Amino acid sequence: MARAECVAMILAGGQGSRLGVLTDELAKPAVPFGGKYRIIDFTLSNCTHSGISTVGVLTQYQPLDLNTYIGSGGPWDLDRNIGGIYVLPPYVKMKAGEWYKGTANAIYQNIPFIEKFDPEYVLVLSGDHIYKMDYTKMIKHHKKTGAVATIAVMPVPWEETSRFGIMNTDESGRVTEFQEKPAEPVSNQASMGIYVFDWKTLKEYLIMDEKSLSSSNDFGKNIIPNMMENDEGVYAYRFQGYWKDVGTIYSLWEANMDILASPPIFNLQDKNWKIYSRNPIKPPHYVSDEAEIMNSCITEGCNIYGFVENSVISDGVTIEEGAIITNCVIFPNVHIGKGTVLNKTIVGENTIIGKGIISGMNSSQDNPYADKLVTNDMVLVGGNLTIEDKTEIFKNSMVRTSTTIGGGKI
Amino acid sequence: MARAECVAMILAGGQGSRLGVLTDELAKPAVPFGGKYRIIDFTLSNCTHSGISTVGVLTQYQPLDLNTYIGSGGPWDLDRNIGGIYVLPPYVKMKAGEWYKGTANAIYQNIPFIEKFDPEYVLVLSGDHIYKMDYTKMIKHHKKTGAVATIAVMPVPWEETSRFGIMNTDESGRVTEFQEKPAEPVSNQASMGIYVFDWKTLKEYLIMDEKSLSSSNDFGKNIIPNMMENDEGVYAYRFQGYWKDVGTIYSLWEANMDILASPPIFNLQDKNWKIYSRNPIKPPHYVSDEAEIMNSCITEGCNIYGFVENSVISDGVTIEEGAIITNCVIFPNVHIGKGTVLNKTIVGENTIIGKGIISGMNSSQDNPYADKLVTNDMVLVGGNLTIEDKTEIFKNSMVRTSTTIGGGKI
Amino acid sequence: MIDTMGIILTDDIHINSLTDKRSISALPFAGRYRLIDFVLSSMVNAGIINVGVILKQNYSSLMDHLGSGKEWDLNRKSGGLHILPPNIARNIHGIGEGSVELIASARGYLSKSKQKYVILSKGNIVLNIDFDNVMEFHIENNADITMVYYEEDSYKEAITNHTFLSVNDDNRVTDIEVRPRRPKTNKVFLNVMLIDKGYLQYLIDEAMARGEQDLVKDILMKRTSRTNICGYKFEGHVGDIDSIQSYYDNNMRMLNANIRKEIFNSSRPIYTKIKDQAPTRYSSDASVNNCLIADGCVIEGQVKNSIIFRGVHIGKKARVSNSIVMQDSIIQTGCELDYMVMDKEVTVRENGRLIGDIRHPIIISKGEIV
Amino acid sequence: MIDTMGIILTDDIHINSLTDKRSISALPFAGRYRLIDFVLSSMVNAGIINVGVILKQNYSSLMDHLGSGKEWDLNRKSGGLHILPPNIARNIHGIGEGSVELIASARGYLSKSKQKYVILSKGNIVLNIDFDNVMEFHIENNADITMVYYEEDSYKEAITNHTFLSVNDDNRVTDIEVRPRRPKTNKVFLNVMLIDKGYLQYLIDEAMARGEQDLVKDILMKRTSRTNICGYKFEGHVGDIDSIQSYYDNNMRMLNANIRKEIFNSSRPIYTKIKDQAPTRYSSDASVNNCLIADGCVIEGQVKNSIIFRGVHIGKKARVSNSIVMQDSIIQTGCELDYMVMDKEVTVRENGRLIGDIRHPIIISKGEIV
Repeated sequence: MARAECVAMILAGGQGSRLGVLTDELAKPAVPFGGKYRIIDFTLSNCTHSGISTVGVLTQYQPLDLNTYIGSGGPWDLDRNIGGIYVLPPYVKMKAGEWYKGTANAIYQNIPFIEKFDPEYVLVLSGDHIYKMDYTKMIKHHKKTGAVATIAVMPVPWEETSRFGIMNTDESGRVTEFQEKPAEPVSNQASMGIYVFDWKTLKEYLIMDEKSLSSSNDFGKNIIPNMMENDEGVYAYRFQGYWKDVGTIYSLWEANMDILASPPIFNLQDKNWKIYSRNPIKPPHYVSDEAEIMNSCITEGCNIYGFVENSVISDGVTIEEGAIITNCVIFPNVHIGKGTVLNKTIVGENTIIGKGIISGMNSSQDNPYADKLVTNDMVLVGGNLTIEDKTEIFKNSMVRTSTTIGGGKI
Repeated sequence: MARAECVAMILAGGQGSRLGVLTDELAKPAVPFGGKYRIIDFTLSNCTHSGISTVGVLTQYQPLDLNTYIGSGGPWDLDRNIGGIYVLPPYVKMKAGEWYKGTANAIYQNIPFIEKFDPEYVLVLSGDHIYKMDYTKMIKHHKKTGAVATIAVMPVPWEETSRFGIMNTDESGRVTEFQEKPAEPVSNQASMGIYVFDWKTLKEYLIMDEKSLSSSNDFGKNIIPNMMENDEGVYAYRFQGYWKDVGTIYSLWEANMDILASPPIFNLQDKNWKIYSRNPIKPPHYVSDEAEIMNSCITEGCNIYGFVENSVISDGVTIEEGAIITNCVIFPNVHIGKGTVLNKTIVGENTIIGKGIISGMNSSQDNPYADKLVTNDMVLVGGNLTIEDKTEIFKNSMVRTSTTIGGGKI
Repeated sequence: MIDTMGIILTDDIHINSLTDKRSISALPFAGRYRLIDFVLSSMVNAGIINVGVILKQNYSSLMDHLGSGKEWDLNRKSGGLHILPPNIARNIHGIGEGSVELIASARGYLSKSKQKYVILSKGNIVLNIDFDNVMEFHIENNADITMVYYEEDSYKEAITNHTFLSVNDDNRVTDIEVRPRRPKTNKVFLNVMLIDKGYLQYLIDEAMARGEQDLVKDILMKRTSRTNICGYKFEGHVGDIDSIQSYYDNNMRMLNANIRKEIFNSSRPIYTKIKDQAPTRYSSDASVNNCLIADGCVIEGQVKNSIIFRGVHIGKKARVSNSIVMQDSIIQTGCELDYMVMDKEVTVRENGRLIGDIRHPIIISKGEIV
Repeated sequence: MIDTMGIILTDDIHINSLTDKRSISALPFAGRYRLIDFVLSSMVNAGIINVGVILKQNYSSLMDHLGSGKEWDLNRKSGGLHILPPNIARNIHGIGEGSVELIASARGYLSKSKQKYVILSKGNIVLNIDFDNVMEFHIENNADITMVYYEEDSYKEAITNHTFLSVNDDNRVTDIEVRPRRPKTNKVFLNVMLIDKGYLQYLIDEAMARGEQDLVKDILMKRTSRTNICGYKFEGHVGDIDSIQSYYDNNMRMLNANIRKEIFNSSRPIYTKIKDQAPTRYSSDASVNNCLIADGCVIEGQVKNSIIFRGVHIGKKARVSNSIVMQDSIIQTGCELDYMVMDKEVTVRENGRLIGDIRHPIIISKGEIV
């Protein structure tokens, strides 16, 4: 096996339980995004554009769809003879198997994989961020500073600092202080969960960390603080541009809306940084005589007969006559019946929405489908459901099961 | 995802502990065979030649090498847009993960994978058999008899029947009796561990079996007997040709020797049924002026300066002047020093054998490396070891660690 | 149909500047396809894994489109997609004239292939045919050759370029007329046929030895009595493209939901080269009616009854109607297009106005800046 | 070197029947390679992911060999391997004569490519060069063009086809001689050069405008004083193949362990098309000395000082010495070969005897049955 200067390890194992019904049977990185993508496409495309062709995807939660989606890696140019993409599940060693305990443990368990490629650097990435980033620049920065670990950071609003790992740096960019989700932040430079490590040193720390029984085997909580304690060179790399952790239903919706702004806050049509994906095999979309589409994204295989505004419509969606879709994110192969009105609603894959349904328009005190994961007056309808004609779905609902009796309210 | 008429599921999960040091860090299907193959190449090539292009490989023990070996499936023409090859580890569902408990449970856990392709038939295969078989003929037979399950069988010597699942059939080929490893066999028709099932029916039995707490979730012990009990159509398909379960060190050696016989008992050079593998990127082998090679197989990247008889030499092996290699199986990238004599010895990958070593020539009552897994006067030397000059290795040894002091005996 | 191979003969029909630098089989169609995609996908969907494309001139756009065959799942170790480079240089139309020489030039490939049957087709027909049915018909009728035809009454009126079959009640082809003034039947040969490979090789060798040129006229026509040539009636949609008018009309037919549903049948998808375009963006000012729109476009103006290919930009206040706009063309602010065919990478500058006629759509050549 | 693209010009040198149906770059070499593999692998090993191969005649064997570029890991979404079909039909030698027109025919490809530098090379040199070193040299010397050369004293004696460079202490090329009677130096141009892409495009456009033909004579020679052309000395093994004798000798050189070790350097492997051959079988009667033997052979006779390609069968009591036997040839029982070059798929029937001379190895053409 030939050498790779840098191996990328993508942490794609998390369940992403804050995405509710969307991740019941799906790993978070495989959740659809932006009309024809899955969340992991962004990280994979970044790897492709950065010339990183040896990629491990660490996964243990419902990897089936992710596994078949990634396949041989062809869509991302990662079906390589040397290197390429590998889905890395936990496995059984001599006698026993163990599941990944934390982010650091997941890498620890795959030391033999990384060693096969004998890399200088290891790039640790997350499979659930939406951004475009040239990792070569970050690696160059890592080399220049002579760092042992480099952490990508970006400024976040001060009021959100408590959700992030916050860093203070000296003039040279060296990290002098690292606070995990601080109550009293020293800066607003937040870690993006993107790390470059010298592989040799990281390996030592991983082995050390594994021996500590009290460790939660996490990069942010254990590995980085340990490195800081030992005075290793930990540097920050300032990233400029769009970056979003789509960990909640609202942030997933927000990120989708960001591609619609004019000019887009996040531009998918950049020809120099295409986002690769497994393209659906479908004809161009059809827009009928009666249709009206404004400020929206539509893709292949759609048939639009209704009114669409400010929405992201994925492949294979049909929107019947008289339907009014506003501020929505519709996942692939959804069918929306005549006269149905959806607002601020995310609809999961393959769901059939009947006629005359109203969703996300009205509130109710007495909403049995209210769910604390769904905020900001949104509605989330799961995948593979059938919603009967004339149902009303109130704001802040999560619909997990089909409604089979027409005219009901949920 | 498009439909596949037949999905093949290859059971590659077993540790193969009877192969000793060869499988300490390697899944059995990834063990080298026949000079430039891995054991799983035979099953995969059978799939390719049978036009089966949707293949799941069920694995949980040390899958890393197997995973990187299979890669995108290109060498076996299995890097397909529709279908293709997937390595399927156990995974975490809603909250908990569980390891594969038995062969049937491994398929049970992957019901969602199989359902994606909506197949008529499922072909259950084993990843550790050496044979060439056209599965289309077996599937045709399955259709013709209208069977629910078809089991490939072949006659074995009566004295070996107790190692196999033995079947009695009526005139139509329907299985009337099934004995798992019987003391008093009713026939010598043994199951080869190759099954064709109607997917719908198999799914029902898998779900049923999973509910039974006493079941060991095994095809031979549970699923087939349950089907027989319910009077489902279970038929035998008689296979003619070479087939070998390389489960022990001696049978692995025997199977290697079978390709050397003249004419070969098992022919690798059949142009109509090529065995595909991930080819090493190495130049042709070089045979020096002093070399002598008789009745052996040599492949790319070898440099032969010594005497080789009746042996299978894998890629990248160097055999120095004056070395005498007889009846051996040498795995890739082994270096054998001057004047070394090896007989009936299997040498694992990357091992460096020094000068003047004698192996497999003499017996000793007092052999500290004697191992009950190594029989028939053989020797097994593990991979990645260094054997010091002038060591003597007695018959029936398994060498698991490097010898660092010269002249010792093991 | 692992036992069947495909051979696609790329035609030499010339349609204005559209085929100046590409074979007609490489003509862009329906927003994201090339004409060859239809018959090639039909072959692949029938399980054929060995297809030879015999090229003549202008092959580089077709080579670029087909690449390694990956998109059609034809990047195979054995079989797969074979691009057979040109050996001869005369004009060849359909699978008739000159086809003998063309097929003969692929003799080596034919004999190396292991399949028993050959489906021979031209590359410029829009259809989605289930070749399994053709094979079943072929075997049931114990045919030596099966010629696929469709019924089309309107051709009777016009002078046509087509070949017509007379087929009796036993499905037997009793007569073949090539470009008749007044065809006896309404059965138009699709230029698709199924034949035993060995028999095809024999017929081609015989014809070459006698200096015969035309598969249909010189070989089939003479053999209708001696040989069991059967006619298989294809009932699906057929778009036979051999003129600017048929190119335009057939594109526009794709606006019909029923035809689209049949051609883009999801159980037998039409594959094409992947371009990794983002979804199309509609601005707040967009107004689109009765259009087929591919990915990667930005629509800021008004578009009506049109086919818009990948990566097209329609500027603000532009009005595009009854037009075909190919890949990466830019229609700037305030332009007006009606009954136009814009080839790839055309730019129409601000307030440009180009109007064709329904009976005479106007073509703007690739890369032009208007 | 993701910023560098490769262009390989396939030569037109004619070596007897060996190049009747293949470009010299497609000549089988060292048991399992084609000549183009060496420079192509060197490019790939330096991290170049965009290579254009400019073909002329006889391109089908090269197209077949290169396929989609998969074996060289060049089946890429952007970049990858580009086979540029022939546009002109004159004889072109090295990267000299006619090369301007040849490169100009790839103008579109050049300008579409995003790389900053171009490595231009011919396809018929056996070597394993680390292009990273050439790039480092190019940048250190602030060169406009870097020409790669090797030193070879024996050429001084013979009349040669080569181009010689005079290089001063600052690595600057001060003079270029094309096919001199008596070369001033022992520095032979390898027909490999590194140049800024934009500058190459400029030079080619200029030369085309003036009707100049030859990259070396018309462009470089005239510019040695004005332009910073540097010479990079390559110290590794070079096998420059332009005659039957150099073809034979260079094959035989591969029997030398040191040369093999350098050329088949495991950290910069030479890739080639995979054939999935089984290991070679030696029977009990085999006797092999000082040979390079590829996979898939069956050796039952005696073989000495020879290069045996994939899938060759050497029958019982056959004696093969000092010969090159290409893929799938069959040397039957009792044959004797000495100083022979057997092209692919040759059969020598029982007890056949073919003897060439060390100064004149005899070629048997592809597919012949002797």
